[in-house]
This record gives sequence, C-alpha cells and structure tokens, in this order.
Amino acid sequence: MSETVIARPALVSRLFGALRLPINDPFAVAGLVIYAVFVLTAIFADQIAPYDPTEILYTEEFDLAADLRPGEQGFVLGTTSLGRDIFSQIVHGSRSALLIGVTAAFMVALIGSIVGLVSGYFGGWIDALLMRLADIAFGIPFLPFVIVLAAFLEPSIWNVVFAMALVLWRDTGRVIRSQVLTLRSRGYVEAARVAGSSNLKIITRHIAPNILPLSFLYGSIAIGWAILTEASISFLGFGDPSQISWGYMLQDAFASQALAKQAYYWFVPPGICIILVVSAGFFITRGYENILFPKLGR
Amino acid sequence: MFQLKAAVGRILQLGLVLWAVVTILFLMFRLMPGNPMAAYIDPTFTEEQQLALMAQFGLDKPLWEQYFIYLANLVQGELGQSFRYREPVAERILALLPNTLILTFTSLIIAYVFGVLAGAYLAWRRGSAVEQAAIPVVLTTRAMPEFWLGMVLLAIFSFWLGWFPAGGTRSAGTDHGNLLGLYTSADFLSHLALPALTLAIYSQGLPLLLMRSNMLDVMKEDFVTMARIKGLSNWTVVVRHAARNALLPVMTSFAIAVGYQLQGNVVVESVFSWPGLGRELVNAVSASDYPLAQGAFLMIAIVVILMNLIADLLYALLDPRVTHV
Amino acid sequence: MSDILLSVRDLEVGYKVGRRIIHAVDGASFDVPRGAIVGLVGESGCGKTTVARALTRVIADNALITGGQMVFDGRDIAALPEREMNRLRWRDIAFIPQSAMNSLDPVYTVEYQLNEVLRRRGGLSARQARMRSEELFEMVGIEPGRLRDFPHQFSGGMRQRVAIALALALNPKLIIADEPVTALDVIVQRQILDQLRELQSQLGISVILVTHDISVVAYVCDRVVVMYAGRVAEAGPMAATITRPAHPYTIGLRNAFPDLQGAADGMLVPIEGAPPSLVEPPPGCRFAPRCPFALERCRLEVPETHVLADGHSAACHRSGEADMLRAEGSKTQTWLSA
Amino acid sequence: MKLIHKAALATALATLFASAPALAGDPIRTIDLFTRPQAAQPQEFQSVQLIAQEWRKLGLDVNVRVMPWEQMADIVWYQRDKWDVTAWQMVGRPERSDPDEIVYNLFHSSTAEKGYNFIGYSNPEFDAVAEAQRVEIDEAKRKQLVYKAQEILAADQPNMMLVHPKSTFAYDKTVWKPDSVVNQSGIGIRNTWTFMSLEPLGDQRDIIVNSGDNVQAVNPLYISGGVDSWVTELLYDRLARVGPDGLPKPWAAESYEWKDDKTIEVKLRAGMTWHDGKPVTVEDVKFSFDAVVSGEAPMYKPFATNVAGIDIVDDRTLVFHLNNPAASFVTSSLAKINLIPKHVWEPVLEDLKTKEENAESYQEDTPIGSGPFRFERWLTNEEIVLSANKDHFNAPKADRWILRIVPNVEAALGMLRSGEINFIGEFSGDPQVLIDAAEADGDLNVVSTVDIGFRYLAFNERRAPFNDAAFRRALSAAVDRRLIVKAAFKGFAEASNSVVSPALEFWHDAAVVENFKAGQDVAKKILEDAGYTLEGDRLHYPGDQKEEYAQ
Repeated sequence: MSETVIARPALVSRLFGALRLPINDPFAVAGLVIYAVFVLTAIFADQIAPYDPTEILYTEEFDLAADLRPGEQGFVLGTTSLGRDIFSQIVHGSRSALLIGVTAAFMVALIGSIVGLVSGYFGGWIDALLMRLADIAFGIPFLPFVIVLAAFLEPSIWNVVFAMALVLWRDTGRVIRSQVLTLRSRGYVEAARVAGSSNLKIITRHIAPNILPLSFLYGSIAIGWAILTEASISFLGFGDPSQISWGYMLQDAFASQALAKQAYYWFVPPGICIILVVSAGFFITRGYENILFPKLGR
Repeated sequence: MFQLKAAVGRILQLGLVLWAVVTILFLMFRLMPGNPMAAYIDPTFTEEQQLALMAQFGLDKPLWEQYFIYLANLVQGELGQSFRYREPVAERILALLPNTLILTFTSLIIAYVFGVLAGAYLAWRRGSAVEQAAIPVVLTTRAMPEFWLGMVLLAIFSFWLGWFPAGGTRSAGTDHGNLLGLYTSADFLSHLALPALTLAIYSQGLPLLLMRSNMLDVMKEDFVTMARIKGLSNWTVVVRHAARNALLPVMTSFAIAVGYQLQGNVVVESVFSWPGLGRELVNAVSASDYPLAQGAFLMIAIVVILMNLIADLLYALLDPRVTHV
Repeated sequence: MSDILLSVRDLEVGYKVGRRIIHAVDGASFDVPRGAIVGLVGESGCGKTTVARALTRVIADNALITGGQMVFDGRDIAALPEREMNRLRWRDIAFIPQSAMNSLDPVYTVEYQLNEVLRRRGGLSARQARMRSEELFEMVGIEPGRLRDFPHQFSGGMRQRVAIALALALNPKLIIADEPVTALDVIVQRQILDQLRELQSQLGISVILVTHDISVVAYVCDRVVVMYAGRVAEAGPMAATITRPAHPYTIGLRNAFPDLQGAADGMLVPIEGAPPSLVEPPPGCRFAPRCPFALERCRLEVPETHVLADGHSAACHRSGEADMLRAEGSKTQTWLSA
Repeated sequence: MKLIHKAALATALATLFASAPALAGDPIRTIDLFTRPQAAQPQEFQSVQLIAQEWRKLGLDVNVRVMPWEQMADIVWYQRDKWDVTAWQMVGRPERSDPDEIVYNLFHSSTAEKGYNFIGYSNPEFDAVAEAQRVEIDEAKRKQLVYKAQEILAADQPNMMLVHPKSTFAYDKTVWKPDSVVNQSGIGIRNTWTFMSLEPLGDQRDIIVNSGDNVQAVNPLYISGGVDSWVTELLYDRLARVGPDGLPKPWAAESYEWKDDKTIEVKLRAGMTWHDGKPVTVEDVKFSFDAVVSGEAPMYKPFATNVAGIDIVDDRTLVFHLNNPAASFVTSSLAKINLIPKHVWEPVLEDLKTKEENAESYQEDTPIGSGPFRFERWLTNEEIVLSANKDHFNAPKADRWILRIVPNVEAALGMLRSGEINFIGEFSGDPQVLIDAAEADGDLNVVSTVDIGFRYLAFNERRAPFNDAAFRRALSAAVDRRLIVKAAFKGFAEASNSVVSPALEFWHDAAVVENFKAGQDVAKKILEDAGYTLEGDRLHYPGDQKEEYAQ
C-alpha cells in the first residue's frame, strides 16, 4: 500500500492533493474512468468512427442508407433517417460533449473564481458591485436565456457556452467569495499582509490554492449542466446541425420519429452517453457532497 | 430596527434586480440585427403599410424613447402586443400561467414528498446496501435530459401500455367549467400524470440528497441523542427531531426549485403538448414574436426572482432562531 | 429496599475502531446510594462520560457494553431488553447534558419539549402537562411565562435550568448530570449547583454528577468516584476522599484545582504528562507512568481495590502508606520532579 | 479544411500559369447556399445537403449556411444583392389553384425590386406572356399562355425546381366512413369538403384534428397562419369555393356569370343565416368586400383591389365591376373573401378607424359567420371547438370539429392510434412512419396527395455566375430529382420542373418535366459548352470573366 503511494508520480499526487480528488471513493473512481474513456474517444474520434458523422451514405446498391437497423450493411448501430452512421455520430458526439463541457466548465469556474476572489478579497464597492451583478444573474432564467441567445445568434454549440459564461458564474462566484472571506481572516494571510506581501502575491500564493478545489467542483458540475443544456436546446430546434452532438442526435431521432419506428438503437445510445458523462461528473463530485449542496440561507 | 433596515434593503435589491432584468431583456430583443418585424412584414406590403405596422408597435421611435415607453408600460402591467397573435401579451401569458404553475407545483410536491421521505430513509439506513445502491441511481436521474425521459415515459406509458393520454390538459372537447373544475377532474389528472411524473423524477434528486445529507448532520446533534435518552420512540426521534430539523433547508430549496422547474418546463411542455408558458416562449422565440417572447421571459424571470425572495423569507419563517429574536 | 440505588460492577465499555475494540471503561465498579449526589470525576478521556452514557444505554453507534453489571433498583440494566430499558429511560433515569443549547431542539419551544416528555413518556393529559410544566419552571426558578420561548431565547444559565426542569419532569430516581455547569461562568455555576442540590434533597433523588472539576464535586457531592483511564482509582464519601485521599491521582487532582469554597491552601500544581493511550494501556497500574510514588510492582501488576474505611476504597498498591503519600503529595516539588 | 487547401492550391496554380495565354477566367468563388435548420425543415435541409454534394462534384466550392427563417428571409428579401442561392418553398393554398399568382408574382420583372420576384428574374418575353394570361378569360387560350410560360421557365431555369411534395394525412376508418372523405386536388384530404362530408360510423361523432402549430387568430379579415385558415374556412362562407377538382364553384353564391370581361353578376343563395340567427343579405356581401379594402385589413386588401364597385341589383343579386380584366377573379377574390355580418363588424370597424390598430388585431370573443360550423370555444394553445351548423345549406354530418394543438409529432401519431385524435390534419414527420403505423394498426387510412406548392432553390440572378442561364441550367441538371424525391422526401413528393403543379391538371405542362434531363455528365456538358473550365478541381468562369463577388 505505502509503496504505491510513494511510487505515484509526485506531480500527479500533488495535483490530486491540490484538487482533493476523492480517489478513495469507488464511485469517484468509476466517474474518472468514464471521463477518461470519453476523453480518449473524443481525441481519437477520427480513428474510431468508420464514417464522417454528417456524411450521407449509400448502400452497395446505391440506395440511400437510411433507417438501417444495427448490423445491417455493416453499420454497427444502424443509420439515421438521413442515411448517416449512428455509431460515428455517437463517437463524434463525445467531441462536442467534451468541447462544450470543458469550455463551459472552464468559463464558469474561471469567471466565478475571479469574481469571487476579487469580490471577497478587496471587498468594498467592488464587492458590492459584483454581488449586485450576481443578484441580477440569479434573476435571469437560464434555459430561456440560452434559448433566446441561440435563436438570435447563428445556431452553434458555443451559444450554450457563452450563455453559461454570462449567467452561471454567479453560483461559483458567491461560494468562492465566502470562502475567500474566511481565508482572508486566517492568520497566515494576515501575517503575509503585515509582512508587506503584495495583494497579487497573497492572492496567488495563499488564497487561490485554497479555492482551487471549489472551482474544480463547480467546474465539474458545469460540465453536466452544459451537456444537458445543449441537449435541451437541440431538442427545441435551436441547435447547430453541422456539429454532431448527442443532443442533436436525440432531436434528430425524435424529429424522425425514432419512437414510432422503434429505433431504440438510435435514441437510447445518445441518451445513455449523456447520462454516463453527466453522472460521472456527479460521482466525482459526490465526495464533495457538502459543497455540492451547501446549506441554504448562508 | 435592524430587521426593518434589512427588509428595506432586500426590497430595494429586488427592485434593482427586476429593473436590471427588464433592461437586459429590452436590449437583448431590441439590439438584434435586422428589422424586428421582418418575419411579419409581408413582402407585398407597401412602404406605408410597413411603416404603419412599425408605428403600431412603437418601433418607429428612437431606441431610448422605446425604452422609456416600455418601462412605463410595464409599470402599468402592459406587456405590449404580440406580433404573431395581434393580441395583448399579458392576456396570453395569464391564460397559460395557471397551466404551467399547476404542472410545476404538482411535480415539485411529488418530488419533494418523495425526496424528503427517501432522503430521510437513506440517512437512517446509512451504510446499508440499499443506500449504497440508491445514491448512484438518484444521481443518474439528475443526469437524464428531461425531454429524453419524457419521450421514454411517453413511449412506455402512453404508446405502449396506453395507461395515460399522450398530451394536452384534457380530452378533446371536454368542458369542466372553470379552472377549479378542470384541475379537480379525473380527466385532467390523467393528462397531468406523465408530464408531472417526468418532472418529478428529474427533480426528486435535489430534495433527496439535500435531506439525506442534512439528516446525517442532524443525527449527530446532541438533541437527537437527548431525544433517545428521553426514551422517545424511534419514530419520534427520527421524524419529529432529526427530520424536522433537516427539513428546514429543504423547504427553502423548494422555493428556489420552483424557479428552476419553471425553466425546465420549457422542454417538457413541448414533449407533452402542455399549453404552458414555457412552450409559448419557445414558440414566440422561433416565430420572432419579440413582444411575446419578452413577456414570457419576463414572467418566468419574475417568478424566479420572487421565489428567490420567498426562499429567504421562508427560511426566516421556518427557523425560529431567525423569527424569534 | 436497599440503600443502594445503583450498583455498577466491573463495567466494560468498548469502542470499535477498525477491527479492534478499545475499552474506554475497563472494569469500573462503584455504588450510588439513594438520595445522594455522587461525583464522577476525572480528566477528559478517563471514561466518565462513557459510564454516564452507558447507564442510559444510549451510546455511540460504534460503542458497546462488553461486560459487567449495572444493577439499578434491583435490576441489571446492562442485561435489560431494549424495550424494558426504554421504559426506564427518563421515568427512572434522567439526564442533564453538558450543553443545553445543543441538546434542546432549536425548532421547538421549551414547552413543546417538556410536553413531549410529560405526555409521551409520562402519560399526562394536555392540561396536566401544562400544569406540571409551570410547576417545573417555578421549581427551577424560571418565570412560567417563558415556556413558550424557543431555546435560543434563553441565556446559558437559564437553559441549564430548563435542562434541570426537563430532567425532573417525571420524578426520576436517578439523574445523570454530565458536566452540567462546565460551560457556565463561576457565579452561575454556583447558582445552578445550589439549585440542583436543593431540589435533589427536597425530592430525594439520586444524582450522578459527571465532572472534570474536583472543586465542583467538593462543593456539592456526598460521595465521589475518581476515574482514571477507564478504571475507578478511588471512591468514597466526599469529605473523607477529598480531605484524606488515598490514591496518588486523587491527591494530584486535588492540587490541580482551586477550591470552590475559596480556601485554597497552596499553589495549583498540574499533574505532569497525559493519560495513557487506551489502545495499548500500561500493564500494571494505569497511573504508574505519571505517578511520583510508582514502584516496579505498580508498573507490572494491576492493583486491587483496597477498602480503607467504611465506603472508602482506593486501587493503589501503596494505599497502605496513604498518610505518607498525602504528606509528600501536598508538596509541589513532588509533582514537578516526577 | 480540405476544401480550403484545394482552393488555395488552385489559386496558386492559376497564378503560376497566369503568364501563359490561358483562356480561363477567375475561379468561381465559394457559393453560399442557404437552408433552414433541420429541426424546422428536415426535407429542405436534406435536399440541400444532397445538392451541395452534387455541385461540389462539378468543381464548385459550396458552403451550406443554416439559418433560421427570420434571418434567411431578412437577407433574401431585404438585401437582394447579398446572397447566392437559397432553398425556398411555396405552400399550396386553395387560391393558388389558379396559376396566375405564381406565374405572375414570382417571375414578372415588375415585382423584382420589392415584390415576390426576389431572385431578380427579368425576361421581356416572359413578362409579355405573364401579362397576357392574366386578362385572358377564354380558358383554352389562357391554357396555351400558361404552357408557354412554363416552357420559358424551363429553358431559363431561374429557379432550380425540386419537387411538389405530397401532403399525407390519415384518419381512423373505424370512426369515419372512408367514402365520405374528399380528396381535394393539390390540397389533400384535410380540407373543408372533407370536414363537411365526414360521416360517422359509430358513437364518436366529433372530428378531432391535430395541428403542430398554434392558432394565431380566428379573424375573417386577417390572413394569419395556415392552421387558422382551416378554422376560418369552416366558420365563414365565401361566394365561391375552390372545389375538390381545383376549379372554383358557386357556394354562397347560387351562381355567377361574366357579363363582359370586367363585369360579373352574382346571385346570392336564398335563406342563409348568420350563426346569431340574422339573415345573410346582399348588404352583408357588399360590406364584406368594402371592409377588405377599407384599410383595416391590409392582408386581404390585394384580393379585392381590382373591384371598382359593387352594385346591389335586388335583394339577391349583386354586380361586381372590375378595374381590369382578371381571369383569376373568381378563384382569388370570390373564393377568397370571407362573408362577414355587417351588424357585427360595422361598429367594430368604425371604432378601429380612430385607433392605431387595424382589424387584424381584433379578436371577437365569439366569431360569427354563416359557415357550416359554429364557434364554441377556444383554449389558448390547446384546442378550438366548433359545432356543426345544422341550419347550413351544406350541413356537416359530424357533430363537432375539434382542433387539438400537438407540437410533438410522435405524440400526434400516438394520439391517432389511441383515439385521442381521429384525423391527422398535419403530419411533419416521415410519411412512411404513418403508413407503417396504419398497417400495424389496421384502423387507419393514409392518403397522400401531390401538393400545389413546391420546393425549389432560388438562384440570385443579380449576381454572376447566376446571371448566366447556362450556368443555372447546369447546376439544375447536376442533380437527379429522383434522388431528392427518394432521399429527402422518402418518395413522398413528385419530381418537378414546373411551377404549376401536376395537381392542377388543367394548367400543368407535363412536357417540360418529361423533357428535363439530369445527371453529372449533362451538367458538365452544359458547362463545357458555355466555356466554363475546370482548373485542377476548381471550376472557372468562361473567357476572361473576373470574379466580382469574391469574399
């Protein structure tokens, strides 16, 4: 046991240490494994997927390869009503999910952390201003906001990321702010200040490392949110059809009446993929349950 | 004195948020490229006809003037006229709001009753196999896209088993008199079942997990131990003391959940042909009916903001430590 | 009817830690006479609170009573089925917790919490319960009008009075008070202790007062039981035990506290070192590693309990030399050189 | 990415050989091809994907731009020189049973600046033909003119005609007697005739129809959504109606007769009443036409502007005087203008004159018409209930007509099977699914009908290379329409090369469709003949033509 701990590369353990990843929790480990599988799929999508996910395919008899069942004509998961390979779409969907999830998470965590840091550390009118902005952001219904943005701008998966960045920093920002307030009153921060350290130094050396796990936590929740939101937007018809995502696949399936056609192979796999990736995030963050569901009425 | 100050502050803050949301809404819809009425100006219209139409909707005035007219109208509860339906936005929204609210509240009440009970049970059975198995399942329900869940339930319970109707709030052509008559009819309830169930399955995770983790905390409290030392029954200890205390934050989360649910409805209403506000918003946005989209959005925002306020008040109301100073 | 209300014999309470069981109480024996206040005293971690909780049989999830007897009013409550034990709780054995703040449910009024006990456990009607509540409040010196208040609306001392009222509610035979005044300032401590004493003698209840503060024991108790590392070091009538302690630990403890009566006759001298780990306790006398009088034998053999006088006993190999121990033990340097 | 590389390479090569006496012009820029999103328009989207794929094979760089309708309309309509090619559609409406609207409005040069000729097509020969058919009351002669128009369009290919889609509807044959269903040419079985004649077989006597779209208004003076017209057509009578054969026939008018090419006499049917019990009079009829041109009903106005005056001859006879001869007058005016009660609308219109709003914004609580169904109630976004007007001269056999709003296609089909609805009035999904469901169910009848409307790609004739008819012909010829029919429309469409649908049997020139040859080789040949060259993989302008619209 102790050997393996020592054998683990210092960087990795330091990273895990800093993020306080609950690697002892079997679910969290399962979540990490799911993440790893999807990340690898996304990276090697071109190698794994037999077809371009938007390519319209034909059978050997030059008929449109539409609505083929799994296994027919060598299509692992069959084809869509437009004659596209479902398996390739699933594989490429991981790329969209990764893209949306990670960028949204990054934006939400980054903006929220900066707001929280600045607000909590400097206090005063900056704090008042930023927290009023957070109040306003709390007053904006998120999904309707994304719908409006998606409708006005050209359909694109980036709408979701953009809208999340505009609105969802509020949760992270508030929590990080209160964390910063606690940290600021700690002795060592006070000591650093008395010792004449610059604000920047105090923030980067003493405060930022301590809020990193929180940012990470909110970031990973945002991954799930982003993927689910993108799926909803696609379902409502505001998605980007040139970028294959699982949400788009579901919309395509329902619009093409996969239910009536009993094409389970079409609408079940993308649903499962969404559930897997989103719940993987939950599993990982489960270790942080208390942070996940903070006591209300702080 | 302090409380009064806090209350005034809270209300001022509410006003500020409302004003900001209203302004963002106005700008969002007005600063879009192109003529806002492009979709409604028939190409065969003459220039005068087009101008007349623009004038009818006040779009011929400079932006700042439109903004003040918009604000002034809002204060009077006037949400403008729908481009598409050519009728007052407020009227349409008020016609649809009850349907949305009843769906939201029914599903949330189901979700909260179930979530609270199951959460308390899982906290009580901490470490058991049931708990070990249940938590990932619960987390998974939160990870499902609502419309996907809705479609699957629709396929199973309506298309396949035929237990429930596939959409709407009532059977074709039935008349139940007023809203109360409708909402209490068996016909309505059977139509409500599937959409409410979909939303409930999606929403129960939050109260469940919240209740469970609160229960676990509360169970460690001295007063729970004391209740046992007092020889009170297990039921009294778990329910009257542990659960009652753990329930506090869960109840406040209910108000916040109403706000969130209202947003989630947007999708489920489309799946189940539910004539509600969310579907109206989506329709209005797709049809570029800006006044209507704006109105529906604003209505949802108002409920969200109100519910955030109610959450605060509810917390104060339910926790004697805040109320009885 | 015996004079002894409660007789604890060879009580063993362990905590499961991993696969092991660590005994926090390892063979404790003492008696509680009827109508007496018995002080259970010792440093934190000596097992006194564990004993107190073992008597209610409401113990931590990972704790279990592994041996011994607790004969209460003729019945061994260690062996009682849970149902019967539950009947005893609060009706016969009540409890005053250390912090009434945390042990009163914040969301209910005090009246509700009294009612809960009176009606659910005492079988009183609503009217009877109300009258009894008022009576109890008057007994502990709180205005009955405050029954409708919530716990957080009371001051610390008042809350402790509420806790006493709660404990008295069903006229129990025994009240276990776990550090009932520790969190309070000295003046309030006295008021509460005075009240407890007064009510106890009035109602003829037995009280086990768990405390780390020997001066509290001296102020209010009839008898004292000194615990050390899960065992009883010395037990006896209060006056005899405090004035003529026979166990070096008791002697040391006496030196470490100011006299509540204000008659401190020397410096306060702490006992050097810390109580032993219960995971691997010393094989002989558990106090031996800190004892200035320890002999080779003390480190190897577990001392017997020696009866010194009527009702006064000590578990020390050198209890025969008690006079010498006392004389040496009252000198400050004895404890510093140890 | 690959395409960009190719383009760069081609440009580089072109520069390299610029000194050589090559005859090639500039490479043709990347062509923007607009389509609406798949969610909204799956067939259009799919067609565009297929077409882009074929055009790329010609050496064109095609960029498919997906945009919502509003955005697309904004560019195509208001920035007429800012686009290349866009997918477009004309929907079939009963009044389009007369070819005039399409032949004239879409292609006459007078409508190029602001009207429906947004492609900027201008051909004096065609203009002459289009004008001539308008005023020709002699049907045989007019038919020849309409044929001529179709031939010119086929040669010029101003648009790339794709298909006339088939409208597919279904009903429960255990509820409705199959014989009582009327298949209206070019419209399908969901039509007013069907709703009047549907005969119940059992206890279910309510026609329950679905629509995916909400009803916007029930207003006889406002042309709103397509669904709305289902309701207004049932509530309001018109002097004539377009019959199941696509030709107009007398309705509220007992008869009408051309007195000369600018005068038509109409005799009102006797004994008609409004839903409130008052009789329908010739004053009401005159009022209905006056109301439309009063300025309070801008959308209906064009359908009555040709009326110079209406004389009331006696209590059943009116004479309409026209400004200009109009062959399509009966279809586009008499069969279009709703008859409205003067006693209800006169005060309303008086009041509206003082206000900024017009009659299009006015919604009656209970609309009063004289049609075969009466208005019962309307639940926002959920349903509209009409009941049979048993006093009508053509009283429906069903008891009620109920429109249910069902936005989810899957749900609509599920409802049809469960009996929650019994007539599919709108089906945006895959028609094959409907047919399969009918086979599995056994209770359903599915009927597909070729539509009057059509789908096409519009070329912007204002911009090179689309100003070149040869180029347009080549692009059009590059795609075999059978591919579109099969792949995008799943067979539920008819390949087209004419704006006049085969559903309008009388007007449709079948030869222009039959003579149309398509295929990559055909297209390449046309391009080659016209001087276009392939340099590398990239198509270049003929001669020394420069690219004027490079990005």
